[in-house]
Amino acid sequence: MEALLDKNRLKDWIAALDGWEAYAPARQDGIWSYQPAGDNPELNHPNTPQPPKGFAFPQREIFFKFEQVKGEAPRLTAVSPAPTFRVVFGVRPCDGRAVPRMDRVFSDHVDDGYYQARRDGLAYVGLACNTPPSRHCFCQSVGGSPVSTDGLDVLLTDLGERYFVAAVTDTGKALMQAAGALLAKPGAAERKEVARLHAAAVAQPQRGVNDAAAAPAKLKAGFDSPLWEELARACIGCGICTFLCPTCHCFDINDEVTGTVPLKGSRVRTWDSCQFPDFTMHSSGHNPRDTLGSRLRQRVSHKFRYFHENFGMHQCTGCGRCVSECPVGIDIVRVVNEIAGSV
Amino acid sequence: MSSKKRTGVFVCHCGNNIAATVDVAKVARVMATEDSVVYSEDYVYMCSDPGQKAVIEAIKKNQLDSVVVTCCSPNLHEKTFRDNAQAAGLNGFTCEIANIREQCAWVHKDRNVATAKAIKISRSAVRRASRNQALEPIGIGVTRRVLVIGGGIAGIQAALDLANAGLEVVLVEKQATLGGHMIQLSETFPTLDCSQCILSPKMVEVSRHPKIKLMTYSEVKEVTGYVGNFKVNILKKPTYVDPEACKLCDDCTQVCPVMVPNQYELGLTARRAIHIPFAQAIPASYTLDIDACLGLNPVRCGKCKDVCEAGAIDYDMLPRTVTEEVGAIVVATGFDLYGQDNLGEYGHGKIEDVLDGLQFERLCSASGPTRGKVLRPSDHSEPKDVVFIQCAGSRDPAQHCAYCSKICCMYTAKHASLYKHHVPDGRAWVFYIDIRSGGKGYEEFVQRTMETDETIYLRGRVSRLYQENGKIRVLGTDTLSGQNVEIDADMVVLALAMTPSKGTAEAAKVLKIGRDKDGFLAEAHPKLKPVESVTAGIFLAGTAQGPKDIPETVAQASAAAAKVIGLLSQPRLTHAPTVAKVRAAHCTGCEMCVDACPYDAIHLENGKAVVNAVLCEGCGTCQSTCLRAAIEVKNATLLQMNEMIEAVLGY
Amino acid sequence: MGDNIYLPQLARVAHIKEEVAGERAIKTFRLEFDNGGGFEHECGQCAMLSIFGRGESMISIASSPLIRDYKQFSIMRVGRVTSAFHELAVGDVVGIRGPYGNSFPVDAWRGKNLVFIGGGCGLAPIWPVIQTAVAQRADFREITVFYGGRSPRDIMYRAELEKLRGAVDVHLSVDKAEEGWDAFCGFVPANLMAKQPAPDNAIAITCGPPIMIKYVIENLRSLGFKDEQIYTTIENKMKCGLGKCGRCNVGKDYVCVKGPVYSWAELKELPAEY
Amino acid sequence: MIDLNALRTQAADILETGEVGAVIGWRRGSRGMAAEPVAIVAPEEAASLVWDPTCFHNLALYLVEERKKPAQRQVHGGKPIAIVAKGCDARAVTVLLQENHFGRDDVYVIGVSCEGTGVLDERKLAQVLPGVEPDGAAFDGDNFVFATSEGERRVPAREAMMDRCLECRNAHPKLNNVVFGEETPRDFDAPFAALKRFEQRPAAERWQFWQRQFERCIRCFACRSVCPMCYCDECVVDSINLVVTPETTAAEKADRVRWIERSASRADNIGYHMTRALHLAGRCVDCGECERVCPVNIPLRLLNNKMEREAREAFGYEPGASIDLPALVASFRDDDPGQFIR
Amino acid sequence: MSEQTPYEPRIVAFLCKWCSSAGSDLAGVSRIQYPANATPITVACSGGVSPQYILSALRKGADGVLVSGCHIGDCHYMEGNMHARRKLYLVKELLEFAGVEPERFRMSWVSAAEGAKFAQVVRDFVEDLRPLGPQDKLNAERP
Ligand SMILES: Cc1cc2nc3c(=O)[nH]c(=O)nc-3n(C[C@H](O)[C@H](O)[C@H](O)COP(=O)(O)OP(=O)(O)OC[C@H]3O[C@@H](n4cnc5c(N)ncnc54)[C@H](O)[C@@H]3O)c2cc1C
Ligand SMILES: Cc1cc2nc3c(=O)[nH]c(=O)nc-3n(C[C@H](O)[C@H](O)[C@H](O)COP(=O)(O)OP(=O)(O)OC[C@H]3O[C@@H](n4cnc5c(N)ncnc54)[C@H](O)[C@@H]3O)c2cc1C
Ligand code: SF4
Ligand code: SF4
Ligand code: SF4
Ligand code: SF4
Ligand code: SF4
Ligand code: SF4
Repeated sequence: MEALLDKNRLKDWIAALDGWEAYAPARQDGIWSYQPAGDNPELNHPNTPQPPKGFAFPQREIFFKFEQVKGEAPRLTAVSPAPTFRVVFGVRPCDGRAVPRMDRVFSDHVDDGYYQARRDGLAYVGLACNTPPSRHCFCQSVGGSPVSTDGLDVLLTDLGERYFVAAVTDTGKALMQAAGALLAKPGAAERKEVARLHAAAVAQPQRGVNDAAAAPAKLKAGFDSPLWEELARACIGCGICTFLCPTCHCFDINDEVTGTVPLKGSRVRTWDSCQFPDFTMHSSGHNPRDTLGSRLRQRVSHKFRYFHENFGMHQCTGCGRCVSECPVGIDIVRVVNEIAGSV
Repeated sequence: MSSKKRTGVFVCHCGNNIAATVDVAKVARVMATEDSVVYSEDYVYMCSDPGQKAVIEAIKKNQLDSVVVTCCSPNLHEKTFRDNAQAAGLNGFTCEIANIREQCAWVHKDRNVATAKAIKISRSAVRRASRNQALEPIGIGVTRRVLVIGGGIAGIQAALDLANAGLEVVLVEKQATLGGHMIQLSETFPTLDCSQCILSPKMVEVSRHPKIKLMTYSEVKEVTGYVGNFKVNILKKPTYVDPEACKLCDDCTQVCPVMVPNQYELGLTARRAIHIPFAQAIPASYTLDIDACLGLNPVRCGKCKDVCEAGAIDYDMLPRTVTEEVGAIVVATGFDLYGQDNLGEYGHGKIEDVLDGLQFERLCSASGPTRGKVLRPSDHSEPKDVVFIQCAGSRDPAQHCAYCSKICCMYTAKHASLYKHHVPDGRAWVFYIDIRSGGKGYEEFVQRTMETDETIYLRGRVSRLYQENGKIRVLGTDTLSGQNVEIDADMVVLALAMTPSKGTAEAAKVLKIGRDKDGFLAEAHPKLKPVESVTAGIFLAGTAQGPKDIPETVAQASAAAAKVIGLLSQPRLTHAPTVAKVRAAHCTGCEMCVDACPYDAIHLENGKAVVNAVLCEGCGTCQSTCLRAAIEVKNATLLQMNEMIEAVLGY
Repeated sequence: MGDNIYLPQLARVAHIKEEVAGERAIKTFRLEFDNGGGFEHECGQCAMLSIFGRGESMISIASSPLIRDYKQFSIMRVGRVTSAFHELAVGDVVGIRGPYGNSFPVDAWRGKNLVFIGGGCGLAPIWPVIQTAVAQRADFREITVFYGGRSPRDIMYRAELEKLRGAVDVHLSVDKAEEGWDAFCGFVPANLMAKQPAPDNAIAITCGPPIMIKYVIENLRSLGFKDEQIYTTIENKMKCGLGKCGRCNVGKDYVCVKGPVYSWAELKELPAEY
Repeated sequence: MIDLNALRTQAADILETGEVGAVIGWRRGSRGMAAEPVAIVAPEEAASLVWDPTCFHNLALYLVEERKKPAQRQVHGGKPIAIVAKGCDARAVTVLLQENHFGRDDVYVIGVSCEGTGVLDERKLAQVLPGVEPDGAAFDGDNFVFATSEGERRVPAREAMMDRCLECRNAHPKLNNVVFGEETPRDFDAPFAALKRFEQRPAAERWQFWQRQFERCIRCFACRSVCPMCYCDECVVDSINLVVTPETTAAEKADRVRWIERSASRADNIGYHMTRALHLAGRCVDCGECERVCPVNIPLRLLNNKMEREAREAFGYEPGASIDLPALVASFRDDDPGQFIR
Repeated sequence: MSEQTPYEPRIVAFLCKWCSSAGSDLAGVSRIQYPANATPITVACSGGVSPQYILSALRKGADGVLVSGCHIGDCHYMEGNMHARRKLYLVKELLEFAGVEPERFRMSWVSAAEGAKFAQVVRDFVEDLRPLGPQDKLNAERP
C-alpha cells in the first residue's frame, strides 16, 4: 500500500489515528528527542541522540510491588504495562532495524512479558534518510540501508512538499487506512522520484566496517589482541555508548524500598551497561572483565560476533550514535576494522 | 551478627507526665511491629527500682540483645538504663533512650498528635538500636611525666607545682636561661617589688628540684602520641660550654673579639659572642653564640678556648636530640612585643630615643645597662620630657592588633611613676585611650601615678612623631579638651601590644594545637576550659594564651598544673568508644577529614585515613565531610542516621 | 501479559542449619512451598532467591531432585542479599523463581566412576548429584568425594559427609594443619594428586573457588582425564537468570541459560571471562 | 600562537631522556575532526600530537588511578607521566594534588595556553555553520578556521567557543613544568555571567527548568566518568564502581547506604546531581566537561558554577588555586556567612 | 494520609546533643508548647550533619529540615558548628538555586538555655512551611 501525504497534513493523519498515541522527534532544550507529537510535527530531525528503544524497553520498568507486614508473608502485586497503542513517527531505518534485534533478545529462550506487552501496542513509522542524518552513519556496511524498512510498519520518503507513504506491515496498512482521504494515490512520477531518491541515498558515500560478514571470525581470532586495551585507552567507562545504542539491552534488577512500616517497595528493572566496572564484578571482588579493554571487547564482540553466532545477524545497525556521542571519540567502526585488520 | 537483633522496648509513663498526653500503650504496641523488636511493654515508672528490675528481668528472659527505653531526656537516665543493660549482661552501648517527655509529652497537648510524634521518636531509637554495636570503652595507660614548654614565669610556676606534686617534669626553654620576660623587668606593679628578687629564687628552685629536668637552649621538634602517651623529640642546641666545668670566671668574654647587641638588654648594650645572659642566669654557665662567633676554628680565633683554664669550652659539641615520654604537656611559650618597626607613625623603630616598654624596664633596672639611671640611649643625657604612648599597636583593628593588651595601662603607669622617682624634676606625659586598671590595687596605683607622681595623662592618640633639633616632636590630640598637643620630648616610650611569641607559633605548629585569630593559643572553651587546649592532654599557661600580667600568669600556670595533676592521677584513662572508623576500601586518602577534624584525630597511613581512637571525640565532622562515606562514627553511622530519618518520616 | 517470568513464588524457611561460622559464614536453608507451589529441578540447576527490599541472588539448588517436599540452599554471607538471608528465622517467607540453567548429565554417567572435587562453598552445586548418585547407588560404580575447607570449622555438610562414608570414598582436607585433624592437610588439588583417582570410565565433577578449579583441572588432566570427562560450573554474576540482562555472558553464552554446568571441553572454547 | 612543533619536540625530549614514561595528549581521531586523547610512550609518537580547537577533553582525568592504568602499564619503573594541560586542566591537576591523588613529582605538566580563545563547542558550531561538517579545525588569532569540502571557513572564535571558555579566568596554566603560548589578555564574558542571568529568574521558573533537565537525565554517568574529581572508587550515590576488595566484609557491603536508587527517575536524578554539585563545591575547576559530554544536553555547568561562585564569594575560596589549600568543606573561616542561620 | 486531614508539614530536626537538644529539653521542662511537626534526631554535633541527610530527608518526603546547633563559639567540639555553617550554607544555596523553596531548609543556633527560642524556631518554621504545602520536588513518590 503506497500513498502520498502533504507534509502539512501529517498532523491531520496523526489526529485521525484514533486510539493511538503518537510520538515524533522534537527539539527541546537544544536536543532532539521523541516527544508526544505536538500540533505541527515536522520530520526534519537529525538522528536523535536517544533511539526510540525506550518505547518497548523503558529505562525503568516496575516488575512488581511488594508489601510485608512484620510476621506475615510478603504480598506481591505484579505490575503490567498498561495496554496502549503508540505510534512513533520519524524513526530512522537504522533504528527500525534495531527492532527485530530487540525482539529476538526478549523472546529468545523465554518471552519477556513486559517487553512484549509494550511492543505489541507499538508501531513505527520510519523516515528514509534521503541525506545522511549524521556523518557517523555506517548502516550500509552492516547490512542496512538508508531506506531499509526492516522493523518499520510504514516508511515515509520525503519528496519535498509531500511524503511518499509506504506500508510495510499490516499494522502499517491499518495506520494508513485510518488516514482515509488525507492520502492521495501516487503516480508513476512520484514512484520514480522515490526510486531515484532511494537510489541516491544508497549511493551516498558512507564510512563503514570493512567486511562485516568476516567480522565474527576476525573478532574471534583477535580476541586476545593487545589492541583492545590500546583502542580503549581513552575510554572513560561511561555508559553513553550502550545507553544510546538502539540494540543494547542489558539491564539491572533492584529492589526499591519506598516505605519501611510496613515494608513497601518495588522490584525494578533499569538499564545497565557492560561498560560499567561493576557490571560483571562478583561479590568476591573478582571481575571477569576488569579492564576498559575487556569491556570494549565485550561491547564490540557482542555486536559483531556473539549476537551473530547466536542469531545470524549483527547487533549493530550502524546508527553511529556510539561514535558521535562518545565523549572521547571511541569509534566502533575503527575498532572493528583495526582488530579485523590485525589478524 | 549473623541473626537479626532482638530488641526490647520499654515505654515509660513517667507517672502521668508522659501518659497524660501520650498513649503509651499504643506506643508499646506499635513498637512491637518493628522488625527487630521482640518484646515491648509500658510501665508506670521505668526508672523506679521495680521498673529497673523489670527491665533487667525482661532482658534476661527474652534474650534481648538491645534495648530502647522511651522515657525522659537521655541526660537524666541514659546512664541508669545503660547500667541496667550491663547488669543484665548486655553491653551498655546497645541501649538507646527515646526522649518522649521533654521533647514530646511536655510540649504538646493533643493526645493523638503527641502519640504520633512519640511513635516516630521511639521508632527512630529502635532503628538506631537495632544497628548498634557492643562497644568497650577505650582504656589508655598514662605516663606520669609532664613536659613544660617555656621557662618564663608561667613555665617555672607550672613546673614547680607539678614537681612538688610528685610528677616528673621536663622543662624546655629555648633561650640559654630560664626567666622569660619577667627577669627583664625592673619593678613590678602595683607593689613595685623587684622582679629579679622574686623570680630568681624560683629559678634556682627549678634548677635544684630533683623532679625537674631542665633543658635550656632546647626546642621541641616533634610531638607524637596522645593524651597520657606523648612522645617528644627535643633538640638540645650546643652551647659549646660545659656547664659543669664552667667556673663563671668571665675570662673568656674578656678575650672574645666579637661584639653583638645584647638581647637580654634589648640591644641597649652589647655583649661578646661567648657570654652569660646575665649574672643570675640559670643554668649558671656561659654560652657561645655560634652565629656571632668568628668560627669554631682555632686557626681563625679560638681565643676563648685558649684562655679557659677550666677547659670548659668544647668546640666539638654537637646538637643532640633527646626523646622524652610524657603524659601531658603544658605550653607556656609567652609573648613578644609588637615590633616597633610595625609602627610607621612612631618612626618605624628608627628613632633611637623611642623605646619600647621592655627597654625602659632595663633602663630603670639597677642591673640594667645604665645601672638604674634613666638616660637617653642617644647621648646618655637625662631626659627631662618623657612621653609614654599607650595602645601602641593595640586596639587598632584597621592597622594593627584588634585586641587590648591588657597590661600596658598598668606598666605605663609604673614606668611614669618609676621615671618620676628617678628624675623628680622631669615631666611625664601619658597618651591613653582608656585607662583599664581592673585588678587588686591597680586603680589606686594609677591614681598615685597621676596625683602623687604628677604624671600628665592626655586622652588621645599620637598621630605622628619625628626628630627635630635633638628632640622628638610628638603630635597628638587631647580629645577631652579637643586641643592639638605638641610636645618636644627627650624620650618616648611605647607601650607596645603584646603578641604571641614566635616560639608560641612554633610550638602550636609542632603540637598541632589551634591558635585564635590573633595567634594566641586557643583554649578549648573560652569560659569553661580556659587552660585546656583543644587537644586532650595539652594545657596552656601564661601569655601564650593571651595578654596577662604576672599574677594572672601564675594563677593560670597553677591551674594548668592542677589539671595535669588531676589527669595523671588516674591510673588509666578511659575514652568513649563511639569514635570514628574508616572504611579503608572506600577511602581515597584525600585528607579532607584530616583537615576537618577539630581534634587532629586523623592522619594518613599508606594513603588511607586512620583514626586515633584516643583523640577522636566522636563529633562526626569527618563523617559529614567525607565525600565517599568512607568514615563513620560507631553507633551513629550513616546507615543508622538514614534509617532514623526514614523512621521519623514514617517512610 | 502471559507468564510473568520475573515474579517469584513464595517459600517458607522450614529449617536453618549453620554450616560454617566466621566472616564468610555459610548457612543451609530448607525452603518449602505453600499449597502446591514449587517446581521440579535437575542436578546443577539454580534458583533466584529474593528477600524483598534487599534483592535477589542466584543460588544453586543443593538438594536432590528426588526430594520434592522442599528445596535446600547453602548460602555464604558475602554481601547485601546474602547477609539478609543470614538474618532469617524459621518461618520467614522469601521469594524464589527458577529453576535456571542446564544440569549435570547424570543419566549419561550411569555405569561410570564419579569423582567429585569440591572446595569452600562449592560443595553445594554438586551436592544434589552426590545425593542422587548415592540414592541410586547401584547405577554408578566407584564414587569418590574430595572436599576441603580452610580449617576444620570451614568444612560444610560435615555430618552428611561422614554419613556418606561406606557408600562413598570421602577424602577431606584442610588448608593448614590443626590439632585434632587427622585427615589430609593441604589444598584440595594436592589431596587429589595424593589419592590419584584413575581416569578410566570416570567423570570428574569439580566446583569451588576459581583458583582451585584451575589447579584441579590441571591435575585431573595430568592424571589422564580427558577434557570431556571433566565437568565444572561457572558462577558469573546474574541478575535475570533468563538470558536477557546480559551480565553473565561469556562469549555467546548466557551462563544462566547455557550454563552453569560445562564440561571442560566446552568451556575451553569460550573466552576465559568467568 | 603555540608552536606545535615545539610542543612535540618537548614531548619527544622528555620521553627520550626518560624524564617521563608517557605523555598524555591529543591526536587526530576518527570521529570527524575531533581530536582524541592519547598516551604516547615513544619519542617518535610525539609527531602525532596535535593542538587545535577540538582539544576539549580535560586530560587530567587520565591521571586518575583507574583511567591511568592503560597508560601506566606501559610506563616502566614508575616514571612520572606528562600531561598536556590547558588552564582548566592544570587547575584540575592542582586539585588532584591537593587531594593527594599523586605527588607533584609524579606528574609533568606541559601547559598549553588557550591564549585569547578557547576550545570549540560542537553544538554551537552546528548552529553557526548548519549542515557543514568540517574535516579539521585550527586556531588563527581570534578565529577558528575550519577545513570543509568547500574550502576554508572562518568563524570568530567567540561565536563557537565553549561557554566555559568565554567565562574562563585562567586560560594560562599556572601549574606547569613547561608552558607553551602566551598569557594573553582575554575579553569575553565576565565570569558567572550566565549563572547570574539564570539566578535572576523567579524560583518557580528555576524549578520548572531544572525539573525538565533532571527528568531528562538517563544516568549514563558520563558526567561523572569524565570528571577528574569524580575519582571515587565507589560513588556514594550509586554503586557503579563498587569497591569490593578481598578485605571488604559482607557487613560493609550490606550496610552501605543507598541514598538513591539506580532508576533514572526525577527524585533520584536530583539526588545524584545535588550530591555531585555539593561534592564538587570547591573542587570543580569549571573545565565544563560534564556539560559537554552529556548526551541529553543538561546544563550541568550551571550547577557547578553556582557552587563555585558561592565558594568564591562567600568563602573566598578559589578551587584549583593552590596545592596546599585545605578543601573548601574541610575548612572554615571565622567570618563565614551565617546570616541565614536563625 | 487521607484527604480531609489538614496539611501538617513534616519536619526532621537534627539537634546537636549539647546545645539544641538540651535547649529542647528545657522547653519541655518549662512546658513551653509548640507544634509537634518537628521530630528530633539528636546528633553529637551540628558539624556531623551530612548534606546527604538533608537531601535524604527531602527525598523521603520531609516538608522541611531543621538543623540546630550551638551558637558560634560555644560548640562542644570547638568548631563543629563552623563546619556546619559552611557546608549547610552550600546546601541551602543549592536548593534555592534549583528552585526549591528556601523555607524548606532551616538552620538555627539554640543554646541549652534557650528553651523558649527552640519553641519559637519550631513555631516559625511550621508557620513558614504551612503555606507552601507538601514538598513534592525532591520527594520520591513513585508510581
Ligand atoms: C614592659 C612590660 C612590663 C611589665 N610589667 C609587669 C609588671 O610590672 N607586673 C606584672 O604583673 N606583669 C608585668 N608584665 C607582664 C609580664 O611580663 C608577663 O605577664 C609575664 O612575663 C608572662 O610570662 P610568661 O611565662 O607567660 O611569658 P614569657 O615571660 O614570655 O616566657 C616565655 C618563655 O618561653 C620561652 N619560649 C618561647 N617559645 C619557646 C619554645 N618554642 N620552646 C621553648 N621555650 C620557648 C621564651 O624564651 C621565654 O623564656 C610586663 C610586661 C611588659 C612587656
Ligand atoms: C549459578 C550461580 C550459583 C550460585 N550458587 C551459590 C550458592 O549455592 N551459594 C552461595 O552462597 N552463593 C552462590 N552463588 C553466588 C551468589 O549468587 C552471590 O554470592 C550472591 O548473589 C551475592 O549477593 P549479595 O547481595 O550478598 O552480594 P553483594 O556483593 O552485596 O551484591 C551483589 C549485587 O547487588 C548489588 N548491590 C549490592 N549493594 C548494592 C548497593 N548498595 N547499591 C546498589 N546495588 C548493590 C550489586 O551491584 C551486585 O549486583 C551462585 C552464583 C551463581 C551465578
Ligand atoms: S566507549 Fe565512549 S561512550 Fe562508551 S564507555 Fe567508553 S567513553 Fe563512554
Ligand atoms: S553499536 Fe553504535 S552504531 Fe551500532 S547500533 Fe549501537 S549505537 Fe548504533
Ligand atoms: S575524607 Fe574520606 S576519603 Fe578522604 S581521607 Fe578521609 S576517609 Fe578517606
Ligand atoms: S568524629 Fe570528630 S573527633 Fe572523631 S575523627 Fe571524626 S572529626 Fe575527628
Ligand atoms: S551525562 Fe547527562 S544524562 Fe548522563 S548521567 Fe550525566 S547528566 Fe545524566
Ligand atoms: S559524585 Fe561525589 S562520591 Fe560520586 S564520584 Fe563524584 S565526588 Fe565521588
